[in-house]
Amino acid sequence: MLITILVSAGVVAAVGLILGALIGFTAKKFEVQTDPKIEAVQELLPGANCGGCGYAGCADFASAIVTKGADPSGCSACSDAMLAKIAEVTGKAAGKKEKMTAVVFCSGSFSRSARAADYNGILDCRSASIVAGGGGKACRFGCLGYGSCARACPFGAIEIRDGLAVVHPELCRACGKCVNVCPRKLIRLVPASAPIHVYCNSLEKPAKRRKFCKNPCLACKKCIRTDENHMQMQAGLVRVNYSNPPEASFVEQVKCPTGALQVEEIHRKIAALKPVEPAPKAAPAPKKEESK
Amino acid sequence: MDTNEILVLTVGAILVNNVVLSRILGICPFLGVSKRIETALGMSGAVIFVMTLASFVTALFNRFLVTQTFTINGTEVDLSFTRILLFIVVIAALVQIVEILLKKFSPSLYVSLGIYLPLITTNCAVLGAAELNADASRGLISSTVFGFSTGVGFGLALLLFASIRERLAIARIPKAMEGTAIALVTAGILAMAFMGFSGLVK
Amino acid sequence: MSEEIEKNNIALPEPGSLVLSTSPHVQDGDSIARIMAKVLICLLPAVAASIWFFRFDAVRILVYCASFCIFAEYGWTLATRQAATIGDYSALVTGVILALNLPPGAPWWLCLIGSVFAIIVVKELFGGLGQNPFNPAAAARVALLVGFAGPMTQWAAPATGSLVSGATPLGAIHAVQGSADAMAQLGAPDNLMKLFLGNVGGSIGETSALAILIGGLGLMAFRLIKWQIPLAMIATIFVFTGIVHLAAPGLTPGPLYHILSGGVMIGAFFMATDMVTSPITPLGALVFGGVIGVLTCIIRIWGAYPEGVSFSIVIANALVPLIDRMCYIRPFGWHSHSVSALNIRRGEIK
Amino acid sequence: MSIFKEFTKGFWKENPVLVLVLGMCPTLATSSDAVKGLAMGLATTFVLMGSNLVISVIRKLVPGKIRIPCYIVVIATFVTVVKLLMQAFAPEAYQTLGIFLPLIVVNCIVLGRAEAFASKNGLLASAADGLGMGLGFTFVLVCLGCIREFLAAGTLFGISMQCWDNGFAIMGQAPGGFILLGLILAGMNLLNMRKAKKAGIKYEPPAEFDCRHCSICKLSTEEPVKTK
Amino acid sequence: MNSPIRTWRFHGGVHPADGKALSNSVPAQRAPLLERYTVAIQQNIGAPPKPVVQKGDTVKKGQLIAEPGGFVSAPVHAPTSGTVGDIVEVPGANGGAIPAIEIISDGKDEWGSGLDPIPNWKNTDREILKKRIADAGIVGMGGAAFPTHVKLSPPPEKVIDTLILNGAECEPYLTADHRLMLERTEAVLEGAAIAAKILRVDRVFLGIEENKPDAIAALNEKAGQYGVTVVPLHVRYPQGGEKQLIYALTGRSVATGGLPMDVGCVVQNVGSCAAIRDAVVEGHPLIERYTTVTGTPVANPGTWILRFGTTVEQALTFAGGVKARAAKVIMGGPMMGFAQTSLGVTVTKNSSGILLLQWKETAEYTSNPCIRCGRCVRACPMKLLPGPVSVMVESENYDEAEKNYVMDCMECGVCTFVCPAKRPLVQHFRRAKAEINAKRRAAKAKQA
Amino acid sequence: MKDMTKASNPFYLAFFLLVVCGVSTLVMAVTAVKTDAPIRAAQAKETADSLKMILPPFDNDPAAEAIDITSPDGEPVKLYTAKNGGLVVGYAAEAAASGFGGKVAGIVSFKPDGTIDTVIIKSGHAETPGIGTKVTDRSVKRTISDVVKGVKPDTSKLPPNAALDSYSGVKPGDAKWTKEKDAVHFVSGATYSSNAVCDLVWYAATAVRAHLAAAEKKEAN
Ligand SMILES: Cc1cc2nc3c(=O)[nH]c(=O)nc-3n(C[C@H](O)[C@H](O)[C@H](O)COP(=O)(O)O)c2cc1C
Ligand SMILES: Cc1cc2nc3c(=O)[nH]c(=O)nc-3n(C[C@H](O)[C@H](O)[C@H](O)COP(=O)(O)O)c2cc1C
Ligand SMILES: Cc1cc2nc3c(=O)[nH]c(=O)nc-3n(C[C@H](O)[C@H](O)[C@H](O)COP(=O)(O)O)c2cc1C
Ligand SMILES: Cc1cc2nc3c(=O)[nH]c(=O)nc-3n(C[C@H](O)[C@H](O)[C@H](O)CO)c2cc1C
Ligand code: SF4
Ligand code: SF4
Ligand code: SF4
Ligand code: SF4
Ligand code: FES
Repeated sequence: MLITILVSAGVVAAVGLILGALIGFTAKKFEVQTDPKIEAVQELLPGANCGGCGYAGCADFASAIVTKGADPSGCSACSDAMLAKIAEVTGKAAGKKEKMTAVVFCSGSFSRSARAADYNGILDCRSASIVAGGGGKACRFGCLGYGSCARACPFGAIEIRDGLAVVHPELCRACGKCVNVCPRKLIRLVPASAPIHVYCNSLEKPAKRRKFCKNPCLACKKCIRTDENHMQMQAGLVRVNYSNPPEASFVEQVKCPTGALQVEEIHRKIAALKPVEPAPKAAPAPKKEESK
Repeated sequence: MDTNEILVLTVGAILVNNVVLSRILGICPFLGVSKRIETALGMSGAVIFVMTLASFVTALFNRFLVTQTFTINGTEVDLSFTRILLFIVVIAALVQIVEILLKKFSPSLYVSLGIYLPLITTNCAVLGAAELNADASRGLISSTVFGFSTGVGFGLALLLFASIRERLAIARIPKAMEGTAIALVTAGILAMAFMGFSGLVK
Repeated sequence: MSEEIEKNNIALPEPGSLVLSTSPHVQDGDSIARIMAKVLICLLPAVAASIWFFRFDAVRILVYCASFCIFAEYGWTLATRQAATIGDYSALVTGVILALNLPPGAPWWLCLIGSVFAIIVVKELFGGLGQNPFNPAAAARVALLVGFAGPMTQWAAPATGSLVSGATPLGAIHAVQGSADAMAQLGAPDNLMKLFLGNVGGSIGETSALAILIGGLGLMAFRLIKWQIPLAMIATIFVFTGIVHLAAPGLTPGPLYHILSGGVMIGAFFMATDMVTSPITPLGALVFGGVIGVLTCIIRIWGAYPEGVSFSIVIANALVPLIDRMCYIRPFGWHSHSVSALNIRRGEIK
Repeated sequence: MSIFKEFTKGFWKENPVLVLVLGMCPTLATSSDAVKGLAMGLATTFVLMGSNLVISVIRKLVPGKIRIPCYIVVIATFVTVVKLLMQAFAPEAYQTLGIFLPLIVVNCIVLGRAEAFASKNGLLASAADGLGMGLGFTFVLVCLGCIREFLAAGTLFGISMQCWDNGFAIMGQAPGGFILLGLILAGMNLLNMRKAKKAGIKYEPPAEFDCRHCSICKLSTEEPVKTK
Repeated sequence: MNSPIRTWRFHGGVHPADGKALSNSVPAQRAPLLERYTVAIQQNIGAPPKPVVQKGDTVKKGQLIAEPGGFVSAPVHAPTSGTVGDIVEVPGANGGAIPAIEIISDGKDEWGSGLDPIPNWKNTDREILKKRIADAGIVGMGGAAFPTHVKLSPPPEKVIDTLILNGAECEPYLTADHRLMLERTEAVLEGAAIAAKILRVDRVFLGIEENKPDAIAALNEKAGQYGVTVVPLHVRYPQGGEKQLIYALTGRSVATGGLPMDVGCVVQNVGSCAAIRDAVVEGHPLIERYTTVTGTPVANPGTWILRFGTTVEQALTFAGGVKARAAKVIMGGPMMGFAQTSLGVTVTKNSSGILLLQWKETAEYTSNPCIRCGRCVRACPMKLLPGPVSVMVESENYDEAEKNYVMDCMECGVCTFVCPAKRPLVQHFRRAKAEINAKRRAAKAKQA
Repeated sequence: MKDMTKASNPFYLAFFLLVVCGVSTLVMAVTAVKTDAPIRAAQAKETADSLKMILPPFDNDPAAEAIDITSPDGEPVKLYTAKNGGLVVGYAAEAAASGFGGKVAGIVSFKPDGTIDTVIIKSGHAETPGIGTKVTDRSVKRTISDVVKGVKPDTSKLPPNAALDSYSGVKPGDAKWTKEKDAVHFVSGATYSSNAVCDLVWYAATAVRAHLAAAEKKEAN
């Protein structure tokens, strides 16, 4: 019994020792340097591979953080605690970032905007936008409502309500994917602290805006006159001055004649007034009424 | 060892008792590294290589250490209980050494294969092949052939699976079925079809 | 101007009601439902033959499988709140083909399990029509065969209805393996004729090569299938078994026996050709047919199962993406890129 | 977290198979009938608990560089012990488990728990974790085994339920295991989706085979990164 | 019909119901003079032209109102005499709003182009002829509106040995080229002869589908005089596609990403040829064209000679409006034309037809998955894999689509025509091409 | 190596690993030694149980005295001899042949004169349930109603199996049994499994016959 134990222990230990020595030897002899920091940082990143940081996935970003000194706060999905940890690993101070959110500057849901045609094709904004006229709505500037942005959002923050994209700010991590995908360039990242927005993007002649939509911004500039510090013109559009955004109560103060200036939550609610229908599986084939 | 035996071993290990589809070994890399055909091929290469080598080395240990009884001072010492420990340690060490060498001498191959190597250490198919060899008391050559063909069988299953998964990636799979769930169902149907090969080697 | 038009009473299209879509604006009339309906028409000869040979059993199985498949698909669309898809008849096609793949003794529950497996597990879990990598009917047959070996091998002699085990032409091969004389007898012309007409045991739809051939020619006439698949499959089986038969006459009967017996015909024309699960490239279709042929022969000659067509189809299904990828024909003008430019510079053009 | 919670989390909340998707091979291979599943589950539980205990004891002593090799040696020891014990006292179970008994060494659950839990927690908590995880694993194996055995042979724990004699035989073989486990995971996804919907968030089923929880493949990375 | 030369059969293609009988026997009518024309400024591929007139200027018919914005660009001329109005926005044929110059007619319709006729073109320098073609604003009238003078100036290293006149008119319903070849036979042939002189080729083919026997007879009568060989071709869409036509007539295939000149050919639409002749022999710039106004809902289908700047609404009025409800208004043919949502779209240099379709005639798209039937593969004249590629695009895998040659798709619509699942394949490919082009541009910008 | 702290000193690492290996081997070895006897006992019991079921009462340990012989076809056969009071009361031979899904192994017991007594199949797992098992299976499933009623399974005698029982009392002749000529039972539809059983019984029987003949010859000498 004792002998068995001794011999086996000896054999196992010897094998272990030999193998260990072999590994140690090869490892030493053929050592290749890699930076363990990169892996450490990669571990800390969320692993969503959303690309919001502008790199090809989390691994790439991790190596950029370590080797090129990229700013970890470029990852919008990272919590502050994580950023602090990354800073610890890399030995750099964590950048501070203001919480941003995406806003869709349109209020033309299906029931609140005029239609120009029966669109019959791929239910995707980018695909619709390459068809003459682009989608069924009359407004050339508004939301097509086919949800390219919602599909692009890695965090499920965008919902299509009655043919209008609305952002849920609590889910939005400001990765900017939707901004790039929207063919109508309707989405911008703005500070999440701003409670109200001008939900219109039309550069049409004001008369036409009225014809096409129930809540257009007519560029009457009433709001700008009310307070020039909070509101401004940007490239022909009335916009909130996001470096100095007004309070929610500003909306009542201004009494926007069309309701294009709206509190975010109310806007979202209005969009939901029409019950959300399950997304159709097939493109709505136009009904062939008469003459069939 | 004659050609017939080799044929029986290889056909058996590749088709009839395919490691993945019939013996259910090595599911982790099977599910994990089958998203693209290219990576699947890389993984298959790595597995075939490691499995062949590991089968040989473990067979060596089995033959000269584990199944030997030594008589010391009149007591018979049977070391067979050390088999599991020795095998896993040997395989782990082997993979590490291969990895280090690859990293040094063929960085390009390392980039394409290296990432899979650690996964192979704990791939139960490698240890499984070694255990099966030991259980069947195969000799050195048979063991190596078996290891190689088991690896090929793994590669075949992985390739087929990766090929389907490329199609699954663009199919409109119900949300709940996405990912591992549909992969398992696919593997099930594939395994079922492979049962058609039963009886090829008797 | 528009006032002028109204004065002249000229009617014009009303903007706002026009349809907007990309080109083309016209389509030929074919739809998925029409394709499936045509397949059903082409299946009629085989269905008729099955009823002729197996009488009420065939009717029973056909009705069971067809209705179970349709119910399964309908139930699935209900449960997942999708638009009903039974209108495209693909579930019906699956049901009929599955039925033709069952032995005459198949009880109702076998039909039920097979249908649910085909429609739910093999088709809908993968996303429904067009998304399934495996042929639903073939996979269901495989599942039943390995899962319910007993009931799946209860054969009936045609028109008599008495159940016998192992009484299929392919079972016969295994029974006499080793005797060259017996194999030669199997391949005798009158025996082959019987196989061709279908007065033999087997699954209800596979026995009559003639009926399937008629339907298969219909499929080709309607341009519903790629002719490459049946051609390659049958040719491969012919060559493979031919060689083996010449080399070892006692191992297997001649090639014609193989082609006319078992599931080769129905597999080649109706199952391997399922477009969803076969390659889309013409060259790929040839390779695909060849793969099925080889696998079928291997399983038939050396394997334990007497028949290998459905196994081979399912395995080859798995290879389809790979085959398509390797067999892609280049676009128009691809090859002539450098050649033509050179020729012109040398003034060598025709 | 209380010891009790460490123990219970393995059953559902962090079930190694259903939630963490670990140890697929033994799950699939040894759940063909209830008895086999039970045997495998208990053997694994023994190894899990033992190795967790030992590793938790020695965790402060082990140098980081040879952490994993040490763990493997410990695990292999327990596997050998359980193998020998079963060979001696439960030969039938030993026979049916075949090579899957030695393969517990490479079961990602065992090393995974050693890495993720026992190397960071005290003795009692580690033991509770190991036992809980092991019993959670056993629970799934037995459930899956019951379903498969019943479908395949109409029996439960070898006792005929008198529904059918020969059922859907592939359910007891590899394909049935794959398909059933796939369906069960789909069911888990469905549950999670429901839950997420109620909570107002979007649930994405893991697109890839999810091995985030398993650190077993990090055998070769030298200095581990501690995440919690 | 026997062809005088050997012809080749291109891969795939379809034969849709052609609907040409509606209008092919109606002689082309000159549209009455309108009060107001809105002439789109950009009517060519390439650089946008620059307006050279101010509001309130008086112009003569054929006077330059916008000059080319570069070499690959074409000038625009006044369709009639009158005064220049505002620069307005009109709906463009492919969507969006495009700027247009408003010309208010003075009712006199006086010529004043400032281009001298060159009746003796045979003895005129080729460069002068080329300049004339450029000055006359001639662009390809077969569809792409590529400036013709560019095509007629191949780089010196390219040997051109064949000029091909494209009279195929394979699009269903359209009969503009048909009427043109029948009514202005000699103009077409003389224009071809001018182009042949410019290119220094002596091999000139005119490819025409067999379904226009009267035009073939008329052409054959005169073709010899101008050194043109008239080649009747199978009736198969897209026989008029440039690459298909070149292959059919010469057996040469234009490489992917290549140009006709790579295989020694230049292809010109017959309308372009007639325009060349008018510009050279008469000194008339391009201000009008043959356009078919047709479709079952149209009261009097036929071919009109319309000046650029005429709106669809006006064109339809000439044709007597509609007698049944129209579901689609299409600029161009049913296979490649653009559906319109507004009747304010104007006729431009490449408007070969205005087509109205009823509900029951129109294509109806669904989002059904591809069932891999392979019909599109069989039918695609470019030998692509439309079904699988569309699935790649659907899952936004543009790299894979690019690897599968989506950029070679010419959007002929054949695949979509035959697809039983009614998938909007062409839309997928347009999307993919747009995304890939954007990506390429971005990559280029990054490089620079 | 920059710092020679304990944690990265290679000698310390080696030492530590050595200790771990040593301790674990110790544990394993102790278990191995302690379980050695029970394992042997368990292994012996398995065979002994089978032998008890198919042989008349014996008082020796046939498993311990088993010898390896080969059949005239060259197949390995394990021979157990049962003795009672020194007298041979029967033989049992273990052989294997390939069936539908792999090897089918069985034990055949013989009367002292070489007549087949009982056939049992030890491992026929891979035979298809419902087809192959018709030939190989002797087990009777306990049903739930038995359990509820408390009916204990009868372990005193072997459950019948027509195919296996048809060999009882047969003495192998010169030609192998076939379906047509012999009384032995081939289950139709399960030819492979029937063949396997037939083969293994044939190997066992011919081996025993050869063994007996040789023994007789030896005795005669
Ligand atoms: C960017 C570009 C450059 C071209 N360059 C030439 C050229 O140098 N020579 C030529 O003969 N055609 C040239 N083409 C014309 C094409 O060959 C073709 O005739 C034109 O795109 C119209 O073709 P389609 O009507 O078939 O679409 C060019 C076209 C494009 C788009
Ligand atoms: C699918 C397809 C079909 C075409 N059909 C015709 C046609 O029938 N007639 C025609 O003149 N051009 C047709 N074209 C345009 C020609 O390819 C080519 O652009 C034209 O003949 C060049 O002459 P142009 O520059 O004078 O327009 C077609 C193009 C495509 C892509
Ligand atoms: C799914 C399936 C499982 C089978 N399983 C077995 C089996 O376990 N044992 C067996 O002997 N035959 C089995 N067979 C039957 C044989 O393959 C074959 O049908 C038989 O050899 C023919 O028997 P016969 O000679 O009595 O006609 C199975 C057949 C099928 C289709
Ligand atoms: C020519 C042809 C053959 C078909 N063959 C099968 C078949 O063998 N099995 C099947 O389930 N469906 C078949 N179908 C129907 C359909 O393609 C099938 O339900 C799809 O695989 C479901 O996605 C066939 C359809 C066609 C047009
Ligand atoms: S915001 Fe843009 S991308 Fe989103 S639905 Fe509207 S148009 Fe589409
Ligand atoms: S809403 Fe837009 S910015 Fe916000 S997370 Fe989603 S994609 Fe990113
Ligand atoms: S024609 Fe339509 S359904 Fe058929 S393969 Fe092409 S895209 Fe798919
Ligand atoms: S549209 Fe493109 S893909 Fe479709 S047939 Fe034409 S060239 Fe081919
Ligand atoms: S459990 Fe087998 S490979 Fe992971």
